[in-house]
Amino acid sequence: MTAIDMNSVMTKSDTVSGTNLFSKISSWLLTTSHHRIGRLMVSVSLLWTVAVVVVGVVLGVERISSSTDLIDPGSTTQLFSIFRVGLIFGSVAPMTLGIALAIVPMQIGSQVLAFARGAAFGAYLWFFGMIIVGVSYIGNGGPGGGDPQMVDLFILGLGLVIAGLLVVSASIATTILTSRRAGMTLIDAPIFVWSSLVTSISLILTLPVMAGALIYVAVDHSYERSTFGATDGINAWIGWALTSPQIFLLAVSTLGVLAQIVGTMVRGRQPLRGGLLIGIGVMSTALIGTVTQSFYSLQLNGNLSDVAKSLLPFLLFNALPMLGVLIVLGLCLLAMKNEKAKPSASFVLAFFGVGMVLTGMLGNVLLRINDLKLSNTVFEEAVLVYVGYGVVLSSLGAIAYFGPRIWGRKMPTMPVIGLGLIGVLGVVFAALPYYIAGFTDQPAGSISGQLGDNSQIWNSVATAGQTIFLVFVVAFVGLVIKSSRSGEIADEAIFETVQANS
Amino acid sequence: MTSVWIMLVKKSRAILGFAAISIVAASCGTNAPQDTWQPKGPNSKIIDDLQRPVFAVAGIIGLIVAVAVIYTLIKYRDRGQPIPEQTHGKPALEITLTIIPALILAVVAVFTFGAIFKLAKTDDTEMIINVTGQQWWWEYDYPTQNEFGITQPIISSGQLVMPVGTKVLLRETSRDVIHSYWIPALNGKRDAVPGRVQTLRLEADAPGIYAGQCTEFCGLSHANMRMEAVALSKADFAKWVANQQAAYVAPAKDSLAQQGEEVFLNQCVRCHQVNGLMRADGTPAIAAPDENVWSGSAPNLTHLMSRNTFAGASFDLLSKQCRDEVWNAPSDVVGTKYLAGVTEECLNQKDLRSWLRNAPAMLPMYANATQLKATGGKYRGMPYLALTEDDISKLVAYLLTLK
Amino acid sequence: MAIIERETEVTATGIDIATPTTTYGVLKRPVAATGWRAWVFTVDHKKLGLMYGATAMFFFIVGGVEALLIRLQLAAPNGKVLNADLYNQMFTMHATTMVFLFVMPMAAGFANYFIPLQIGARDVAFPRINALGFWLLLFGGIFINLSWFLGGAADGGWFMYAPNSGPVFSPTHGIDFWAFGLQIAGVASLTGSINLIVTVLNMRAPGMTLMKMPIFTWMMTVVQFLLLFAVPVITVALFLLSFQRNFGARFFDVAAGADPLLWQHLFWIFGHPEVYILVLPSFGIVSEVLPVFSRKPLFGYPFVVFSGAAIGFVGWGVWAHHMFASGLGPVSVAVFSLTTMAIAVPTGVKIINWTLTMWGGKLVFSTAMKFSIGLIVLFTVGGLSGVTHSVAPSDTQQTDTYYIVAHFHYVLFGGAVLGIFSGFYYWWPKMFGKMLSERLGNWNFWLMVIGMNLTFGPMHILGLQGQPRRMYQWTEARAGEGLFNFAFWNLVASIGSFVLAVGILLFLINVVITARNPTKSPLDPWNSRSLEWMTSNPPKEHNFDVIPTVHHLDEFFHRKYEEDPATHTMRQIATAEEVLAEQERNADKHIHMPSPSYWPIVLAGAVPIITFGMIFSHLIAVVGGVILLFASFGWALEPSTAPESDFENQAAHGTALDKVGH
Amino acid sequence: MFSTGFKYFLGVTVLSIAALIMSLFVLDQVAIAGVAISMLIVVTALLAGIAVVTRDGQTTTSTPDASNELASQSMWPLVTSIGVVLLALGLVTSSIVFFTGVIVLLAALAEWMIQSWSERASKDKNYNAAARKRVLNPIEFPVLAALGLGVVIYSFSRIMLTVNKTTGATLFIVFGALVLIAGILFAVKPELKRSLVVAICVFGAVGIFTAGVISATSGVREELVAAKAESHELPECGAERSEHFDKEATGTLSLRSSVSATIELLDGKLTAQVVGFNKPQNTVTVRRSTPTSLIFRNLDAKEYRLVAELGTRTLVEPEGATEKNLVCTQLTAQGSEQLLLLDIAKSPKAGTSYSLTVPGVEGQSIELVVP
Repeated sequence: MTAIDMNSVMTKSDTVSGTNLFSKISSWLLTTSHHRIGRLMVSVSLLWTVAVVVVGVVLGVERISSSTDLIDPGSTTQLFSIFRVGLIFGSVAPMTLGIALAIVPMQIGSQVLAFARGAAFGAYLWFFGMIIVGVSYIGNGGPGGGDPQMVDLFILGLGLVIAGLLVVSASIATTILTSRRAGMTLIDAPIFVWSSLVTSISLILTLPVMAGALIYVAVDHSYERSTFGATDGINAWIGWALTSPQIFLLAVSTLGVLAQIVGTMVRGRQPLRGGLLIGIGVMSTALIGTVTQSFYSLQLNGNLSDVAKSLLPFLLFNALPMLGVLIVLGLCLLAMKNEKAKPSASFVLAFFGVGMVLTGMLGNVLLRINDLKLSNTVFEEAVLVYVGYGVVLSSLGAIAYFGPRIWGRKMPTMPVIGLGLIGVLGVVFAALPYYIAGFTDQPAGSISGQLGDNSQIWNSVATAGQTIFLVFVVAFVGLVIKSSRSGEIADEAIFETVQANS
Repeated sequence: MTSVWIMLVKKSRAILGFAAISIVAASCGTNAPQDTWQPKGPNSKIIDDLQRPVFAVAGIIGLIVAVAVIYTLIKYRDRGQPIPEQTHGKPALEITLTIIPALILAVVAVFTFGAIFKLAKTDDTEMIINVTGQQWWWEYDYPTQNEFGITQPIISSGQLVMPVGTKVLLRETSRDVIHSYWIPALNGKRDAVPGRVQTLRLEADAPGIYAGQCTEFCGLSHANMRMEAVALSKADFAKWVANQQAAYVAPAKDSLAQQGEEVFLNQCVRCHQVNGLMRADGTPAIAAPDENVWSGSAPNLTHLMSRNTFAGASFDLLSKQCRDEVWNAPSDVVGTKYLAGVTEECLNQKDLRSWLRNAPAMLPMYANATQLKATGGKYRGMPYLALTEDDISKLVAYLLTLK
Repeated sequence: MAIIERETEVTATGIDIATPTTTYGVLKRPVAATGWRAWVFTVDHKKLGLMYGATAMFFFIVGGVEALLIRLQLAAPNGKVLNADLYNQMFTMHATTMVFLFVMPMAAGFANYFIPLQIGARDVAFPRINALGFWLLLFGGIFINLSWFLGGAADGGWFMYAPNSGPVFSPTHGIDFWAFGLQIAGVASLTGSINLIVTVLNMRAPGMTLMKMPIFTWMMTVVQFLLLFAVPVITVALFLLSFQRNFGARFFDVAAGADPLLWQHLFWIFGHPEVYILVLPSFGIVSEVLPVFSRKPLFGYPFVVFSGAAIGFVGWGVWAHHMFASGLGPVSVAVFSLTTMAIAVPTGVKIINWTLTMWGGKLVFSTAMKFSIGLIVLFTVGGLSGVTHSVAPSDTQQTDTYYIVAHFHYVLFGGAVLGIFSGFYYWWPKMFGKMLSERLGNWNFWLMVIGMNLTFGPMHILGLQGQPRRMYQWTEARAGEGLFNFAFWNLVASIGSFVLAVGILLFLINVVITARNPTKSPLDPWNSRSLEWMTSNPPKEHNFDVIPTVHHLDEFFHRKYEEDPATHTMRQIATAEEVLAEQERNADKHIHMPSPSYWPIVLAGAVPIITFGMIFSHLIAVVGGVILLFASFGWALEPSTAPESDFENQAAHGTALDKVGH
Repeated sequence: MFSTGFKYFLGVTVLSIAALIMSLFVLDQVAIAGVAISMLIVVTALLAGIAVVTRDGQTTTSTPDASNELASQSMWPLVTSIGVVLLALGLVTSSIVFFTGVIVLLAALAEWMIQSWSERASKDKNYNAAARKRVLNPIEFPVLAALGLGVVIYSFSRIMLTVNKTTGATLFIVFGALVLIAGILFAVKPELKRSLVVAICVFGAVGIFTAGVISATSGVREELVAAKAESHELPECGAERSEHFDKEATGTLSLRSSVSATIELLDGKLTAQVVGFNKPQNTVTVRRSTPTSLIFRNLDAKEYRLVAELGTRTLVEPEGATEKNLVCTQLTAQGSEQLLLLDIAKSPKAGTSYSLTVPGVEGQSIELVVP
């Protein structure tokens, strides 16, 4: 199949843009072009990524010594919350959806999105929602916040974010389901399209649950009933959406990216395509089920039936997603054995991204073993960092891979690979120490008090990792901007590679 | 120029007779009481001297136009002549013909200006009378003016009484709508506008009764809102003033009139004031606006019988015969006749009684009693009082004592 | 396309363009060419002009009956025909009807019909607004007269002086109906004036400079400008009055510190220009008729034009001469006295020019000509009595007497009405293709002239003898002595009024007889001079087959005649038929005429519902408001020219084009 | 036969059923999980059904129309989202913001709907644009014009309320002159570039708006603040003074023309100039039940007020008590004038009289005669 219709690269609405600044800006703000909306989302989510990593750096610095006092101790909870919410809803989710918006229609040969304006609307809702969320944090309104108005604002803002992401998801899913070019069956659709479909449908299925929880909390907070724990209950009720395994859902698309890149690299029909699909499907199916998670964990001590009873959900929520990832990863590696395969720069990012996600998932396996007593330690945070940063890595890989098709210029190979490796290093440094620290019982969400053995070392390394990742993200963004302006003109060959998928 | 004007004034009668047959015909209907061409005082004379030549000039111009048109019609009627040259005009001729009327009007304007300012003068006033219009009667009050023997304010209605040869200034205003005061024989009109005080000069050359009529449309009974100006010689006027200032004379004990006074105190005094009238408890009876009447005042009935009319000047208080006697009296005796007032024999019993019986039936005062929502149910003018015939007789007897 | 409202251009920018088949959001356009629909939904200026005329004529009869009742009441002392209340309503409504519902609409009718024809246009600038204006006027007129049946008509006089017009002094709804009705009619005047101004300024035939424009169009243009500035003033006044009466405002309440003279100033600032609004159209008609029947151009055309314009200007500076007795103070009185004299000059110029137009001509005494001559003489009488009013001291004697009544009836009847009748006889063949009977016309003329002189002549005398106006009765006590007293003259006037009525009845009979008479009129019965005669009788829907190019004032005449250089007399070079045939040969191929529309009448119909609701129940006003909104949007959504698909059959649509093809 | 989408959803459904069964066995808190998974089963089963019926929305013969329709640029998604955000903010902050949000949201949705509708009206773009205009312009223009005018007027009013009176007048003249100049410029130079005209208008509007915002934030001028604070009822005829009692007759032409008498205070002497009288009077006739205006003109150096003493009136409480019936003007500075509107219903009782006096000036009074 030919995945990318060249004519759709520049849609008509783009060409309308005039020459002066005002009309340029307005043509972006009022756009209904899918890749512009996608690029807007991706760009803003990159900003959020930077912000979130900065928060991560700050938190890391705070943790190095229990006496360092960069921030007001009262706002620690909120800072941790910002890190989580920002990473999931400010960075990871919109980045994957944004890339899907930009790429999916091109891949299925549609010139436009279904509900193109809806998608724009969703993007703006998310954009404003995140701003409100940010403002409410500043005003002491996050989870556990003290300013009732700001708490309301936080809940509403998060509601807007969810609504926005839902609308965008709906647009992507509908596009995939209805606007494929003639003759392209769903089974023929490129693997990235598939992963996007699964991600978006998964979000459509799970986000409303979070929205419902938010409504409960909001009503509860407004009428001061405390049934749901008022402001402190926010974390309890919506927190599941910000922790593993729910966050693995956002990693589904990373598998698509990887498979897509691998497919290109091997320049031929991807082997075992059905296997890929099964892998993605298994992973997502299990993850959709996580909306039902109450507290589950593996209990090893006790009688057999109790162990068995806890083993089932443990396996369902951990083993199945991991199985899916492993299938995809394994098949991709298998494909690499093809002698025609030629590793590309973006592969590095995507591959390590998936690897990081997998590491996170592994961590989650451990986390959920009761006897290890890892919950409520920094181990939990490390899982989030692994998955979240992994998705970011992978998404950047996707940008490196698809980007040239949008702006027509190549990304330089070596810098991408180099940066990618730095990024991987950053993620590992940022997360791995906490895996270790988790075993030393360093408590999660805390910057003072008893931080556990050698906490200074681990925290220092983690901080360094965060910093490296920050540098990586900023540098990568810079690289993208630079190469999109002055990079080597992409030749047709780039686009031919896409053929490999069919 | 002025001499030409004066000549025109002097010969105006003759010119008019020649110029406007209709106006000659107008003078055939003689002695219309409100004739605007029969000035009886210096102010109306100013107007008359101005308007006669103007009318004459207008008539002459009218005639010229008519003759010119008729001459043209006869001379240039279609007798089969060819279609004439398509001339588009002669500017010089047109300019001339434009300037000529402009010049005529300029002359008229000069004299008009003079008259306007003469008639607006107030600095030569000798006597002041306040005039207040109300639907549908006029109230006259005389501020204290010692030189005329008016040592306390006099209040009256129906007839304006004034001394001859005296420059009287009316200070007009109104209590409700706009009225207009007009005694054609003495001066032109001046509107009585509520909220404003406007002045009008009046001066009569000879004693007599001069008729007038409200000329600003003022509602239902506008046609019945008449006025009469009674010019008395200075001596007669002094007598009139003395009578008006005379103290209230209570009716004799146990007379019909005294019963009438009781009826008056029960009913009439709510609106009508009789200066000096005391209630049974010894307090003065002071009229105040009644809850049933929209407009704030009713005629003051002190010395009612010194007037020849009632209900403003809508009806005669004198019987027709007695009235004619006063009106037709030569100017040297008219004062005496007038000062005689209304005696029992001369009283127009019929009208007065039917007025007391049911005033709204005699004078249209409100169109439809059901539509008084706007006034909060209050009506204008004298209401139907449901007096018995007995009460009416008593009241008439009482009113006759108000000399 | 001869109109400014253009349909949206739908241009093809690519292949495979779908053509829309429905009109958005509205019903199908009414496109009937015959039957009542053709009239009710029309936007054709000629049909609207005729409907204006018919409406005005109807109200002329209504106002005439009111006048006859007034004269019956006053024929003898202590008249008992009407009571005071009815009498007050009668004279109020007589004036209102004659001014607002007869003369103004009649002038609007003539203007609508003949301005586009005289300037060689196919329609007015805003055809639907034109229709709206007519329906507003009709509904406004009906609305005012509805008050007769709903508790009594307005009874404050047409001048409606405050505070007598307040709810306290006139508790019935008559004045509410009056004020709202006149506001409705005012909207009609305003839209009409804007429409005609735009038409005249923008849509003249090529070559027709302003100074080659027919004099009727000129005078009507001046009138439209007067309307444009005068109507808002009265609207403001009426608005204040409505608020005072219906919403408890206190604009004229003296107890609240208001000055009742405010109303008088507002009213007369409108009211005096209104006088010129009433007579200038007739001046225009006369200035058309006299040259035609004198076979000579209008003498001093620029003078007549500029004097008309001058009247238009100076007319604004004389309003207070209606208020000389109000107590303005001597300086104001003197100034307004002077300006009033000044306005007599341009008016006099017109009389002089008309007379000189006839001078040296070849006079044909048709009925139209007779009426015009009658106007010259009788208007002069009114004009001269007007000059006597400018002498302020004299005016304080005569104002509000019958002398004034006589004066303005000579101006308005001798001026406006005679001019209008002149127009009837002159343009009847143009409008209906048939000629009114000249024999009956002769009788009509003489009866009207004699009747009017009998009616209004004696009023001069009555006024000078001191009979005030607006009195429901007069008494013998003030009548004077001798034969020629009030009683005599009142009786003469009353008899005269019936003579006048018979004269007008003769006109109506003439109309009926003419309508039944199958004889068609010749193409150019009067040997006319201006463009409206350069098309068929009655004109085609699109007026002209080809828009003529104008070279002369009196273009049509110059196409028929040329000057013999030797004798300077004119000789015929073409007949009217030949001129028309020439036109038809060169007919334009594509003519777009504006399409009929439902919305003007619906929109106009909503307005009286709203005002009715203002008086009785605000709920009704809401209903009216909804209809108004609905109609506004219907209007806005409707293209001014209907798409092809809206036409029921192609034949109906084809009429205009088919005719051109002949 | 079975489409991919169907298989996917079917798989999800089956797995969900498995999950449900498992949760029944495994989990302690069955209730919520059970309900949630049941819902998931229902939803995925439904989706599977839809997928099989629509064959995954498969179009085998041609590319679906929807994939070729280029939605044009539109501001309504942005505006709608702003509306939603305002609405949400309004829930937290104030109802004004909330209702603004509701209005913006509704308006934007309406516009959005009409725009979407019009773009599907036909395949002809220009025609669609025209259709949209026909439907919306009649609503948009009036609303936008009203809004625009409202903003300009409101801003201007803020400016006028902020600057002092003299500056206000100057500003008014300047604004008027600018508008006039701009108007003349546009009129005599019709060939002027459109963008220039727009720029001038926008500049003007933005300027006024900005100035308005600045003025609104800096508050109204002091006198108005003071004026707002004080009572505008006719004050008791005591010693207090109202700074901003805006009833000076000095500039009121119509009142001056309808005045009945002018009461003048000069060198401690009170005299009345009565219309019609040539000499100063010491009595003024006020006719019963007739609104009568008097002007008080103070020519003395101190501030005085004119008081009309109109007998006594009975008080409701305490019953039977009376007090002086007074009507008065404001304190009047030297050289200025004030109006007194009297409407007296009743003549004074015999032996008493009504009078005009000036507190602080002894022995001077003018009798009010009410005949």
